[in-house]
Amino acid sequence: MEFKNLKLSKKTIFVTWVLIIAFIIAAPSILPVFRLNLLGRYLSLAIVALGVDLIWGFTGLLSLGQGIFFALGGYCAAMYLQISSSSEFPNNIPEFFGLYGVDNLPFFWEPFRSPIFSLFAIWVIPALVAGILGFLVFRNRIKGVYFSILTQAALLVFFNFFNGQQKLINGTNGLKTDVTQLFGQMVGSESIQRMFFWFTALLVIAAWFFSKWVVKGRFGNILIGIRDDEPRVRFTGYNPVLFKTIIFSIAGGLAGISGALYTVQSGIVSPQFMTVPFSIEMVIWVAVGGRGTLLGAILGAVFINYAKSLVSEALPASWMFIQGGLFILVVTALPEGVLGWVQGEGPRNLLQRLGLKRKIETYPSLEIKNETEVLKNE
Amino acid sequence: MGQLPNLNEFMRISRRILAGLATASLAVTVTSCGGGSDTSGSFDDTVTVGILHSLSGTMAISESTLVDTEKMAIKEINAAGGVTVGGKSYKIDYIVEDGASDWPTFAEKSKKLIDQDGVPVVFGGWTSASRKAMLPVYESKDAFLYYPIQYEAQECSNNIFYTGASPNQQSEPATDFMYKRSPAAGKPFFLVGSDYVFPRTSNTITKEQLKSLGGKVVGEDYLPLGNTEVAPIISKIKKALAPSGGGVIINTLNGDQNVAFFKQIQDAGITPSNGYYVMNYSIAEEEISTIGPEFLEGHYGAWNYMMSIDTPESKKFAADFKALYGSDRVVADPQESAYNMVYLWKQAVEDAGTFENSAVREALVGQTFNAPQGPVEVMPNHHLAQTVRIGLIKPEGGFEILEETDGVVFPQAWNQFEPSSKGYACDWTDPSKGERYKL
Amino acid sequence: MKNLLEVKSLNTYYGESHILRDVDLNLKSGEMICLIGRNGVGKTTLLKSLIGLLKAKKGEINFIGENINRKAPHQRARKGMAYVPQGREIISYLTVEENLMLGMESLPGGLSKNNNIDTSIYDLFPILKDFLSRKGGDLSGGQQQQLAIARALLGKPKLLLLDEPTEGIQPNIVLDIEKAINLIIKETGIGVLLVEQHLHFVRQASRYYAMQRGGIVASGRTSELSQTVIDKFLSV
Amino acid sequence: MLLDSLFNGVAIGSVLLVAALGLAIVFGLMGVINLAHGELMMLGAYTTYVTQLIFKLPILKAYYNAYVIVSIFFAFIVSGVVGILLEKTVIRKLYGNPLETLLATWGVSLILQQFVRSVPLAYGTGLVISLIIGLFLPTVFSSKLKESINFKYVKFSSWIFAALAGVLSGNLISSSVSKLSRASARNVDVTAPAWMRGQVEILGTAFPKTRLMIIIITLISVIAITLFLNQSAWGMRIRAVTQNREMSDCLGISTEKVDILTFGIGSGLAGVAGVAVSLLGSVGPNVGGNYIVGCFMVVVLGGVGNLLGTIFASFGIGILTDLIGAGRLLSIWPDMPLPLSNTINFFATTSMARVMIFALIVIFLQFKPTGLFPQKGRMVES
Repeated sequence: MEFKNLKLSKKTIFVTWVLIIAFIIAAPSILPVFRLNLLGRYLSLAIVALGVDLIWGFTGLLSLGQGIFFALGGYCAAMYLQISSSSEFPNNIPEFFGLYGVDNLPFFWEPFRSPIFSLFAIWVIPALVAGILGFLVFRNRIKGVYFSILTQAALLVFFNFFNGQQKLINGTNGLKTDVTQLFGQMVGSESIQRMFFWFTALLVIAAWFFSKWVVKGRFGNILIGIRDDEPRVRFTGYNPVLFKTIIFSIAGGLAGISGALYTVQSGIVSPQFMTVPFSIEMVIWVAVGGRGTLLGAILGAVFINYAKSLVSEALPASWMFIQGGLFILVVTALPEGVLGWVQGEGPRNLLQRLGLKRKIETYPSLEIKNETEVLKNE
Repeated sequence: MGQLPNLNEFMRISRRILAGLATASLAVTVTSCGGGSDTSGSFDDTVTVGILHSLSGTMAISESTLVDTEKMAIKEINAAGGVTVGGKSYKIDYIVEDGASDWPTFAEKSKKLIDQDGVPVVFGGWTSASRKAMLPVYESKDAFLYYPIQYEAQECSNNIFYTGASPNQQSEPATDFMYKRSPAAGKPFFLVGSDYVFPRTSNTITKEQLKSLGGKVVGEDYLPLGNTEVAPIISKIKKALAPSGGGVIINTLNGDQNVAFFKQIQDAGITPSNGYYVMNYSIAEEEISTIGPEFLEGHYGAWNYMMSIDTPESKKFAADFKALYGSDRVVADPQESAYNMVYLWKQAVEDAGTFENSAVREALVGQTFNAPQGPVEVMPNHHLAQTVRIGLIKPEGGFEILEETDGVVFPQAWNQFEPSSKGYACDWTDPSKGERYKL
Repeated sequence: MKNLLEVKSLNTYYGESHILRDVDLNLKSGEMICLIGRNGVGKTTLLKSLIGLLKAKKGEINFIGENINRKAPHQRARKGMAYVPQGREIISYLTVEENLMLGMESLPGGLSKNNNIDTSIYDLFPILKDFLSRKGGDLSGGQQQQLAIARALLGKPKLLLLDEPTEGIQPNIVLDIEKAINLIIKETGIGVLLVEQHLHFVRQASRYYAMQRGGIVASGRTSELSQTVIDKFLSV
Repeated sequence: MLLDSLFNGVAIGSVLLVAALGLAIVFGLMGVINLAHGELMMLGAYTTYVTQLIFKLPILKAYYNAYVIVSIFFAFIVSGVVGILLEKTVIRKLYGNPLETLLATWGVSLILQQFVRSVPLAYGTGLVISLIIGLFLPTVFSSKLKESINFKYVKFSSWIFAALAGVLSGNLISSSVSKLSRASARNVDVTAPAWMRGQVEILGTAFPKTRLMIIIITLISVIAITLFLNQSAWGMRIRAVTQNREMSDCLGISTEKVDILTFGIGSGLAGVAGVAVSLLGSVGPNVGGNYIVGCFMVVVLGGVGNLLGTIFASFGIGILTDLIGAGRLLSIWPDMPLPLSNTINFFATTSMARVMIFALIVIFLQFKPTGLFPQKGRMVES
């Protein structure tokens, strides 16, 4: 399904892969530490973007609350690191608990002493939360903007909760990972960070193949069916609620993994991950890259974030203008996103009607009477 | 006027500071002679420092004034010949980064300033959350952050230099004043704050302190950052304090939430004339003029610096700032701290004779500066010894200084009321003591 | 006499599919013409193109001597074209009275200057008077059809486009409607373009156009309507 | 006590209501979720601030006490005009695509926020003035002129005139009110005139006057909007277009004008909400963001297309906020069993009250997924 119009030969694809892998392996020695770290983080954001593409691009569910699952994954990872590195602190619990007079690890953090559990928790917990939330919403056939607004409200609620619970999760401060230990080394150290970079790159590729596998075949067709005409899917005997819940849960799991990787590379997870703008940005990465293309989600996440850090370094005040303009531009002029445009009719159309203004239909689509169909059949 | 009661615990070091000052001012004179009177003049080299505050988002409102003040200090230093290190004069240049009111961004931008721009020092931060996010970065890279805001302490990093007040330099004397000598003396307390770490920790300390004083806390509530619906809090305050005919409200709300709070408590009759007195830890001259003195009149504030301090340094500081940024601008405690830290860094670098971190760190402790608030000195715990003032907000704006400590108060990185940190202190000059040692 | 409506080689697309092909048609004031053809040949599309709901890709639509190709439906309505679509399209949550008032929006000055319903409309459709305060959606199909025609007439149109006004309506109301339309043409001299399947009604028109696959394939006076044409183009 | 609680709930609810009203109208009638609604409120709040400063000028000083009333009209116009501009440039292209509208309006909200930070308010005012003139001047010309081919030149020259007027008024304001002549990211503050401060006693309980004022503003807005929609010619057009867009068009209703008007009114109401909000707290670039999610909750709970739903939802949420957030349940029922009272205490802060209310809304939606008063029209399906 990728590269519909750009037919690539096997050789080109092979060479591209070799180049990508070579770059990933070599990146730590080419890039300065700071840039490498940034690249690693942007790559981890590509994973959450893949999830957004699955639910929005393929299934038509615009979630403005992916930050919830992203942050949950981050919290799981950070808490494991904090607990496992807390032997030198009083009561053998992470230092921040002491600030609030907590002497015992709250019961729900106990399992996070186990690395295996934590490794699963990173994606299972966000997936579960997404599944439950999704089920409650989807079973009532809440969809469209209603769904978007509800996810945004949910995001705010989680933000409030995490922000307000100092004693359980250190409130606004969030959890830090840079000075914790992993394999006997400091997480913030260069060698561990380099490892995380490679690991992230590997996971992005894995997540990409996984997402391609998900949208391939019947499951993917049903998702697209739900996006384009949900009642029809229902009439053909499939239960859209189930499929929507599953895909939302998958996206939640991907967000969790992404959040965990992002956290260990940026050194902190905090309720700021659950602010409204961040979650909407995730959507715009996908929109700019090209929804429904998967690869577009990855490229969008990496390039927009890269542009953001460049622009905000140079002209801090202008980033809001640029970002705002980008939203409007993509939605009104480039609804397929960059990759969708390149793969679709975009370039041909551009050449065809060079200089011609596109007329936009202002009326909602007219109902198609049986007339037209008969006509085509005749 | 009044003398703070627990002052006996604080050492008086004014004499030492005076001595230090003499040397410092001598040094400044020498430098300015060496640099020549031509201020626009020639420098041998440039040193680039980092400035990291929020220029966008909720905190931009407060933090942008710090950027202004830091730029002003740098400008002044450059005009006076820059920094002289190893016989070479350096012009100070700066890179301003936007923390965007987002704590992880603060960490990211710190990494950028340190790794990519290679700055020897970063001046930055406002919220405790942003500092907590940056701390591991500076510690893991052994870089240096100068942090200018009064904060909750319970922290003492070898890589951070704190020029704002610790609780015993602001909230403790203030609580003591409110409980013992304010018009609401002996009345119950209600604690109000924004929902983040500074108000929460500060209020924990206040509660412990009141316990030991024999006072009563009848309620506390926190408003989520960004939320301005204060009606439920106001009904709680009324319910809790009305039976005793008023009382003390300790307020640690964040910038714009204060506006909502004060507008509405006045409407609800929670005013000094009805026996309710608010002691504020985050309201300085800037905020008084934004909120409007008519809402704040008769309430209190506690700071190290207040614009109404009647000394030549204070007046010059305010006048210079106005000259640079407009006559309607005001200066306040956070700006003064920001101003001081730039000068203290300059002095430390010159004393160390290098920009290298560990040497500067060593040279920093013991530095004195004749700040707008009066003399200050860097203590071994990387905090400043400074003077504490209690002010009454005047109808025309600004503070009337009611009390002033007789000399500077020593900073405590580890609070002595809070049980978990009681009996601990911090000293980075002694390798056997370090971040947290038992007194 | 000049043509009220003149359509020259009109081509309309529906998305990608080419529906109307080179349609030519004309109509004079005081004349009723009828469009016949089986389901799906493009009759409704033609009416929608005339009122402007669909944009013509090629060709010309001239109304009262002016090209109206680029005008929006409401502009055409204000010029004197009234449309009674298939399915009536009554605004169901508005009352009958409000629906009638909306008909006057196409008069000069619109709703704001015209808010008295011309009572002569109740002479044509007495039933409406009893239901004035009911919601439009609560009426029966036949009543809705009467309402839709009444609504169209209140705008004092010069051309009335009627899309299958008798479809699914009980026979006695069909007769009422026929009578009303004939009366209107006689009294006001407007033109009527009718899409119809009922032979009886078709015969009331002066001329017919027969459509097939989006094009006009036959036309002539209804009095000359032969049985072969009827068998070929009318589904009844 | 009970009265006090009820009043508090109604007070909180009326802020929500006035803020959500415009959003609900635009969503209910046009199917557009406007994420920039909060920023339109912000513009209303800034308008209040600018009006206040202008009324402090010597020539207007005598009327200072009336400035809040005047600013309600100004705010309605300013936000309305910006809304109209938004409709003409962005929203119009996206009808029928609610999700895309959501994203585009978010972009608009970012731009508006940065705009008030980086453009001096005096020039911002000038820009708005030129927008008002540019958009409205052509509409007052005779219809004959509008029909003529040269009308585009007339339109163009009226825009030039508008631009000139904008620059001039911007300069004038900038030179006479120094506070407006510099761009600033700082929050500003609106002070209610003396007669609106303090409290009044009703039935032995003291009520803050500003809150009463907001309740009155809300009441007037709701009544005015109901009357407008149900009694006026334009109201009928709007209702007709909402229910059947194509047919309304065929009947001669200019759907374009109806869209502009509907969106303009919804945006204007956001401006009015901005005035209300400015009386309660400070005015800053983020002021809208503080309220927008509350508005969404109201819309979700109330269902679309029915003002009654919006009203009930607002007051419902307001009263719940007060009951939960101020911990009133405990004082109503003091000897509650321990685990329950602990739970209630846990939620008895403003932040946790929000969490609780959201949970309640989600539970509520399990029983009534389309909100309190669902609309049965075609909008629901799209």
